[in-house]
Amino acid sequence: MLLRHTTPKEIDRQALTINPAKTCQPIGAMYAALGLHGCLPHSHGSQGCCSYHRSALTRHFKEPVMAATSSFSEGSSVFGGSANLVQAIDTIFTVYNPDIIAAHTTCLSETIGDDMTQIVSKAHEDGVVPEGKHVIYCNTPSYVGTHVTGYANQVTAFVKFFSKATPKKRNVVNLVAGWMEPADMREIKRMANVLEARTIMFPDMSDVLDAPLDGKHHMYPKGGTTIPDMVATGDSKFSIGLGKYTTEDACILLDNKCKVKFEVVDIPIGLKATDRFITSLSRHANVPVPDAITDERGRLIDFIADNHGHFYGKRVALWGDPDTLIPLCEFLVSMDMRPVYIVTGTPGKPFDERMAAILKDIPEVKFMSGERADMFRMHQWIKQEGVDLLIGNTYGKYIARDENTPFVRLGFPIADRAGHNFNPKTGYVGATNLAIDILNALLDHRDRTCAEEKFEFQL
Amino acid sequence: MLLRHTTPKEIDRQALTINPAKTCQPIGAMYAALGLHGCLPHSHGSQGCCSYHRSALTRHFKEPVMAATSSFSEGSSVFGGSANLVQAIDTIFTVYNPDIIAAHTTCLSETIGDDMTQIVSKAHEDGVVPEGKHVIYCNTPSYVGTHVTGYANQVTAFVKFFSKATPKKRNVVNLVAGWMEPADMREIKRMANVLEARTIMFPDMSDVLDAPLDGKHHMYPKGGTTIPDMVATGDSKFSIGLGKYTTEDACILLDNKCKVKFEVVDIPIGLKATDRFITSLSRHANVPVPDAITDERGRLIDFIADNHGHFYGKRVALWGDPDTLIPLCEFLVSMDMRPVYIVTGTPGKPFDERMAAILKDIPEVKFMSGERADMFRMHQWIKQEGVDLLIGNTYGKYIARDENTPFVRLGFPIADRAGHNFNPKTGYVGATNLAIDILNALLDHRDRTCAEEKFEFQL
Amino acid sequence: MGDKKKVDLTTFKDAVLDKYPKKVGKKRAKAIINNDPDNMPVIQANIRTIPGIITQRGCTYAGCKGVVLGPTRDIVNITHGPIGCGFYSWLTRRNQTKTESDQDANFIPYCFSTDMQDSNIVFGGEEKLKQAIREARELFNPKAIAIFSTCPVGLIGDDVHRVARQMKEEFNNEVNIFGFSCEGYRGVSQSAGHHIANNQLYKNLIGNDDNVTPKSKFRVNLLGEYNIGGDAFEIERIFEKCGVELVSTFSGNSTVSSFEQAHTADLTLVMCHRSINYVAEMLETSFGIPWFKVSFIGAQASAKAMRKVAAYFNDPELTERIEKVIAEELKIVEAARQVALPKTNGKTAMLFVGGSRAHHYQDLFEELGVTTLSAGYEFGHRDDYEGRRVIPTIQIDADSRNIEEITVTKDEARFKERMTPDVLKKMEDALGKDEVEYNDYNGLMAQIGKGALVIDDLSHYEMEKLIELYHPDIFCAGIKEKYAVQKMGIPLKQLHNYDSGGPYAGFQGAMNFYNDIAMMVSTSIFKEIKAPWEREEVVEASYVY
Amino acid sequence: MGDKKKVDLTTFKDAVLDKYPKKVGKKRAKAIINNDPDNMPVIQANIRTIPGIITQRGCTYAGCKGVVLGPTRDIVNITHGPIGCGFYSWLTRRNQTKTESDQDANFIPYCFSTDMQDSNIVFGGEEKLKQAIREARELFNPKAIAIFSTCPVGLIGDDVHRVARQMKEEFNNEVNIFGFSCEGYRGVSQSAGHHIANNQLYKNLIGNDDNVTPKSKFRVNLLGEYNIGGDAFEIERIFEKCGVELVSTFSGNSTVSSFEQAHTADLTLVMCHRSINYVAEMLETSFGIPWFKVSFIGAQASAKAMRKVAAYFNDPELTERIEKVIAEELKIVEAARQVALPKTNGKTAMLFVGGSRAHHYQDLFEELGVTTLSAGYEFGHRDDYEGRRVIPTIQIDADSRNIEEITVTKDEARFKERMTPDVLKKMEDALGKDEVEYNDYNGLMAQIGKGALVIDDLSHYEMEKLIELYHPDIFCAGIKEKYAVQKMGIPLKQLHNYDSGGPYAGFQGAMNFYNDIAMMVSTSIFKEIKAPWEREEVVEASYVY
Repeated sequence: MLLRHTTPKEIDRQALTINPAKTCQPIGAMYAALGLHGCLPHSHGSQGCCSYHRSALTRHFKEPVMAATSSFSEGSSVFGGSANLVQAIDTIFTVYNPDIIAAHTTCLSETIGDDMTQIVSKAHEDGVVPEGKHVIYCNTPSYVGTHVTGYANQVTAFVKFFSKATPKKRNVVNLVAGWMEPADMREIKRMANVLEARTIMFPDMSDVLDAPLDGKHHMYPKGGTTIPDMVATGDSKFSIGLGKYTTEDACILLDNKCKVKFEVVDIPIGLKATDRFITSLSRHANVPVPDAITDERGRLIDFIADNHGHFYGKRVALWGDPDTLIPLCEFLVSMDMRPVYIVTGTPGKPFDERMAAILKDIPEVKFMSGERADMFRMHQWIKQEGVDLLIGNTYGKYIARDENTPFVRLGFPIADRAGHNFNPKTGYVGATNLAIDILNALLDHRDRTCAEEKFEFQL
Repeated sequence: MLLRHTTPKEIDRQALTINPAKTCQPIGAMYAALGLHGCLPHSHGSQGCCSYHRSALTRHFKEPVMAATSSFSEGSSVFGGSANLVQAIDTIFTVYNPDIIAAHTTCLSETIGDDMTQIVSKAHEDGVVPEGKHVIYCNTPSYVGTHVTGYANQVTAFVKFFSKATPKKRNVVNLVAGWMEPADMREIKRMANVLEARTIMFPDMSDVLDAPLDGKHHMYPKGGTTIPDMVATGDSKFSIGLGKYTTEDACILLDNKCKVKFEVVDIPIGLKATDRFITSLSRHANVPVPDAITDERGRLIDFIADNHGHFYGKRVALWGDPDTLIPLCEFLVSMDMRPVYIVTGTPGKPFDERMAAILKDIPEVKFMSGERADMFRMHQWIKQEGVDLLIGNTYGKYIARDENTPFVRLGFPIADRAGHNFNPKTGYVGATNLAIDILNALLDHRDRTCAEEKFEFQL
Repeated sequence: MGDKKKVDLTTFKDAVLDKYPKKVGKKRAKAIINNDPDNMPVIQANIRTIPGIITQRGCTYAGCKGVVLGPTRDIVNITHGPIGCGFYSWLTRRNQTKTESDQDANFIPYCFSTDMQDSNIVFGGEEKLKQAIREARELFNPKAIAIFSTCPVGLIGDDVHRVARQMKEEFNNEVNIFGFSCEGYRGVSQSAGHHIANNQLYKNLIGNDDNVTPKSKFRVNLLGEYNIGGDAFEIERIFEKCGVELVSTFSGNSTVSSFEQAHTADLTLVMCHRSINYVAEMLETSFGIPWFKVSFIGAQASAKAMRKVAAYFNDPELTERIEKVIAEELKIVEAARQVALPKTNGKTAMLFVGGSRAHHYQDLFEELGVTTLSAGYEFGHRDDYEGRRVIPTIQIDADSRNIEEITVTKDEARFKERMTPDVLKKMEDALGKDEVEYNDYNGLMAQIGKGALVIDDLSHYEMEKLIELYHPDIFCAGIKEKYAVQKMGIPLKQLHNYDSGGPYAGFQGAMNFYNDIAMMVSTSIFKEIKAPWEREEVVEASYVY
Repeated sequence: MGDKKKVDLTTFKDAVLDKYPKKVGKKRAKAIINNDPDNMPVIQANIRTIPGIITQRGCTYAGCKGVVLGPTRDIVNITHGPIGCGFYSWLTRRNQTKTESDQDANFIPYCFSTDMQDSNIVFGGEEKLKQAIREARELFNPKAIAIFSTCPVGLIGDDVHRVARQMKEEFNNEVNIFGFSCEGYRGVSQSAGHHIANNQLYKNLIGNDDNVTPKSKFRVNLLGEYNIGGDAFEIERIFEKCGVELVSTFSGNSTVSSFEQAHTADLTLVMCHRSINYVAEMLETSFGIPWFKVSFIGAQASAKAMRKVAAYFNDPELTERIEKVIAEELKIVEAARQVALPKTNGKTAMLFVGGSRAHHYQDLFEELGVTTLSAGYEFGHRDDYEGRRVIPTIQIDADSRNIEEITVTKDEARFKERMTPDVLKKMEDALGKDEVEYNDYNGLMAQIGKGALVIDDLSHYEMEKLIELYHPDIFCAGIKEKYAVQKMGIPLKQLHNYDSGGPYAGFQGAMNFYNDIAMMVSTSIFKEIKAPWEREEVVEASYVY
């Protein structure tokens, strides 16, 4: 047993988190910042934060993740990090020449109380921000919320620093992308294209974190929302936020700042969430839904119907982020699977409420969010009564092997497989991909563990 | 052991085929016929043929496969099947109202010597072929060649019965599709679209054998090459045949009949075969290759480079059809894998020659084609020295379990998994899918079989 | 729930026949019957399928090699012909088998073929077949080798029986070798193949081994059970638990040796009447082993089958044990049934498959409160519909006449009268006269409700019409029908191969079936077929303009 | 092959420094050196990274918790802080470990954190930490619990050492509990964390257990080996084969108990000088255990390391056994080397990683005929470059001054003089004076060729320039650099975690490395970067117009 110390006996933990289903704010800010074209994320704190975030993102994407750090020393921690940040801005623009530096704070700079507005003003005063270049920033204290919060804060900063309302509204819908894979964003843009909807997506990590190998390292790959597009979001007719936890704040600010009305829907994972997204986009972009999309939907339904017997009633344990877990559980239910154990380290009521609604017909369900809603607890539940499938990030592989349970990797980080940034999990096509992955995991397990006389040519 | 009687000791077999890597002509004809819009395939033979082919195709695609049969009785076998076919044509047009009936022969009707031309003439004379409707046919004796041959013969029949040269050539390239999945055809059309090349694909099973579930059964799904398009192939400027075994005959006939010059390339599986296809299409459609395609190529290269250590040197055994195996082995070699054992039941020199060239740097390679180049033999080779990966149809699962060897399903039939008609294996995107599948198979195996202390978070 | 649909099925025939060419319609009219068990109509069955009609049926080879011989594990089954027939019958029928040890022969995962080429068609294939047999022996060293003829074999004059004899001789009779003239064009469906298979089983295997050590006083054969999805395993479990020895099963999970000893049993139970009744009759004629029709499909049917065994052997200890087993099993089964019932009760089904299953599964559906609106066989004969009493009235047409009939006589040395009037009387006393069905089978029509549609050799067109007009909650047929039906939003249960479910026989099997049907009729995804933008009542989303 | 590239590296410095802001350039100039082993230059090392420069470096916490304590399996390592630090150091370093039985403690797959929230920052986190320790004990019942401080801990004044003492008391000293002041902002890199870790190992674990039953006369400690990819397993294998007892490894595949007994060994071998030389020195000062720098990276280096052990113990039997093992192993290794050599010989490499690996791996590359063009450390000090002789001349700056220095004195009761002049003399006679390196380390610059570029704390910009100007055949660094380098078509071998390869230590490891480097420099896909339509020489396809 790899996790040999995990027993079914739960205790009433008050302080210790074990095997978290979350990480800290700054990495979310760093990831989101990569979705702006020409942007270099900057971690205002000690070197370790930046190194850890870059490493974690790199392991997941198997792509270069460029970011700089204020390299705090003990002195900066005592006297404040202003000098470090100003020098960093100077160095970065001189050496790496981004269009934007997107700085975020850390628990260190937050604890010592660095005032980002003031420091960035000073940088401007000191003349280290070249003409036409931008330094944006957001506060991402690691001890508040999680990586999801950091992502939301960064995306909100995009709006704060760039979105601008001119007198003329354009028939464009903003798509505010929650935390998903580049392939997911690409797929959502593809669907919007098929609908002939005019949209601006932000952030947009496609063509950034799934870049071709062409013999050069592009510090600023060709993807990412451009500054003009980001500015123009203020003139859009409507915003659709994809994922409440990650995009609602940005949508609200855009409404307050530029009077762009909005609707927040789930990340379009699975049949119904995609239905809602397409319906919303169709309505607000004022375009009909073409047959090509209806056909993709029909192919998803066909796939589920064809393989329904393999899905039905299977008990699933999941961990990850609320914006992913909510539509994902809904999707599993629509396939007649039974999500029974769900944890997310990210706190917040909407998760609990949505889960209660989606899983109302599964009386044995256990779900939990926030502090100590961790993978150790979920594993304890599994020890109490097993499941047929695990869905979550790579950390689940230890449970999968110990419990001999099929495992579909989804979420962040995935450090032991590749391809998750190629094949989308959003939209009808993505839902089909997901259903295929689930089916393969279940059937591979069946083929591996069944008695020889039960080994089958057709399944 | 499931295949407990298979030992490493080969004998010099002269007559017995064991666990074939092929099946018979008519099923290929039936499959190809489904790629014409509004076409009902018809099996001229005893009921069993039609039933077997429909079942095999259905298991693979998990889709309705409609086809009719001449339902030979002992009497027809003695007196000839003319009456049966004429009656069948009458019944089919009356009840099922296709635009085309595509009849193919069987070993039975071939052995008794039914003359298809004469019988179909008689049907016309008898007035059972309604105005504007078509009966086409091809000869597919089961004792000559294999399912691959039947496919080629059917596709050639399309040209024979429909293609027509008018005085005006159009700047269109015919894409003659070899035996591949609907998703593969869809992907090739998508690439052609991105290139802005004007093309006609035939046959085309996309939107036929991957149809949405929409509450109705469409006898004739919306996909398939239309009759006007098929007629227009005679006016195209050029034909690109995808797969020598399956499309060369059709290309030659189109050249002879309508003076459409051609080039036969491999089915675009893998990097280099796709390079050749794109180059050919770009040249003959007279369109430049856009960055979007170059980027897809670069993403494939990136994926292989990122995961190269997992691929390098891995020994692979493969079975299937020559048009698939040739580019597939080339692709594996380009990833530094080692295809060591390859069998195809389909006879023909081009396979042997291409394999010898592609695998020239793998001295331990064994490959064989034609009679008794079967899976039993390949398994005997594996018993002599094991492999790291199996690639082929579902029949390989017995070897995979016995030898505890990772297994990627590819080819026909796949009866125990679903999704192969969703995700393409052609083009750069398809090659990436294939590489992902291979990687997952290898890493799943590693994760499952390694010692606990070697179980890794990152791979 | 529980709201049994009232469906008027009487208009179907008119609605459907119009579409056919006149002559075709006239023929089909005889195969489409509104049932009346009290005044049983005649149905047309086991006649040629009209060319072009899109039938469910397969061929004689499929019935012989695929169905009957397929489930045997220690015979090397060589298909003599082009590669296709062997290929398509390779592992495609879910015949499970379990050897006693890893060392025992199991050839089921192998496909053997002579892979005939054009030269073999032109010059004859006998030499190739002989060589193939030699190679099979060298590589696999089997007890028995069977040869199956495909269409061209008969036409070109290859004599597989002669080859079998010659090769047996060449091997000094160390290997039992026999052939089947099961060319695909014979007969009108798989049914001919069953018959051909039965004859050769009788001629070449049954009775070969008298050297038997009984394990129980109560020794039975089970005929017409092919171990799809593990059915035979469950039935074996029940027999074992009841202390009854299963001498042979034809042919699920079977061996050469079990066939060879079948004649030493004291009772034959017949599951699939259509495919195997010939063997049951021959066993009685030759050896005096009486046979009863039974079914292990359905918990009550299983109980009934075991009670028949008890009544026949008429041994108080056995009877007590069987009753105890039944009570024990039914208790668990009933609990499972109650779980499924709320989902299934009041639903409707249609069953079109095989030669017996379309009948047997009505029992299971009844246990679930599901009404069978319509049913029919793919390759049944009139007796399977109307009962064996009509056999004398069945006209033998040209297609059937070509199927070998063998003459069986009493085996004077080994014949033993078992079904004395006394035995029969006691059985009738115990079970009621109607239930005994000694040497009899009452057929599908006796069970299916009045007014239900009975259709033989259903065509694709008729199937679509049935669904369109009556939209049953579940449709049962085979793989060829499955996805067309499901495209219409109706779940289809394969009753040839159970999709990948099963076993469905016996008590455990009944529970599996309850679960699976409850699952199928409550499939959520079929409720989502229409996209929001295709529905009339699109619910307005609330958003902040 | 074999065509060694001639590369002129002298222009690099000028090419690269221009780009920086003037002050930055001036600083970097001191860290970029054209090596001259004969006239060794001074390199700037272990000083603050310039903000904004994109460094490879991490933080003190990473060095302490991640590197040194991470590989220990039976200590519950609790990160006191917000969740991130614990999360990122969870299973990310490929520290393999193998317990003797399934019942033994192994906490490596677990991540423990106090998961500090804003209220803990405002009101202090000590109580939460205490409760977390209680919960850890209840759930895991470990022998030892370690507490690691993250950035805010020091700032808000949580005293992890006091908490450790209090909790130890609360548990009646049944659990060994100790803390580390390894806040991320301390020092200039991971290096500070190693030092902090070393001090606490010494204070809290080393010397705790005198109750030892020796398994061999020859008892050694191995320091600075972290069992990445199983390196320690291979070294353990070699020691075992040679009959030498490995008392402790710091800290690959280690246990609390092995740390506690380290002081009973007679010899300390130091692999990673940078991360652990403090412990080696303390062991000598307190207990009289001499230490030598060794390396098990490279077959020859491994042989040399074992010969050092032989020379030190000076036992003829041991020496003979070690020589036999070396001969045996080298024979196999040489065969593997000859397989790889045709692919690798004449290639060039660059190594930028860690505090020792960028040096050690030059040996392996030499064995492959690969020239190291440029190398440097991520967190080395001047002594790692120039040799320990420069230690007295290193200026202690403010960043280093803040790292705890502990004073170690002779343990009068347990000190035992081992390195007598006689022992040293015999070693020098056996090995040659230069090879002994007693209490010494000659550093990277002594080995890397004349003119090679030595760069400390390489920046991303410098890395790209290096590749652009000199396109090495292989680049060695870490995960953050890997994919940027590979986008440029140059394979990158991670020397922190070996990608997913390894072990690379010892003899087996050398063979693994040969294979992997041969593989990487012959990666076919890098030859396909340009699409046909992007190449100048597009070969015309022949087709039939």
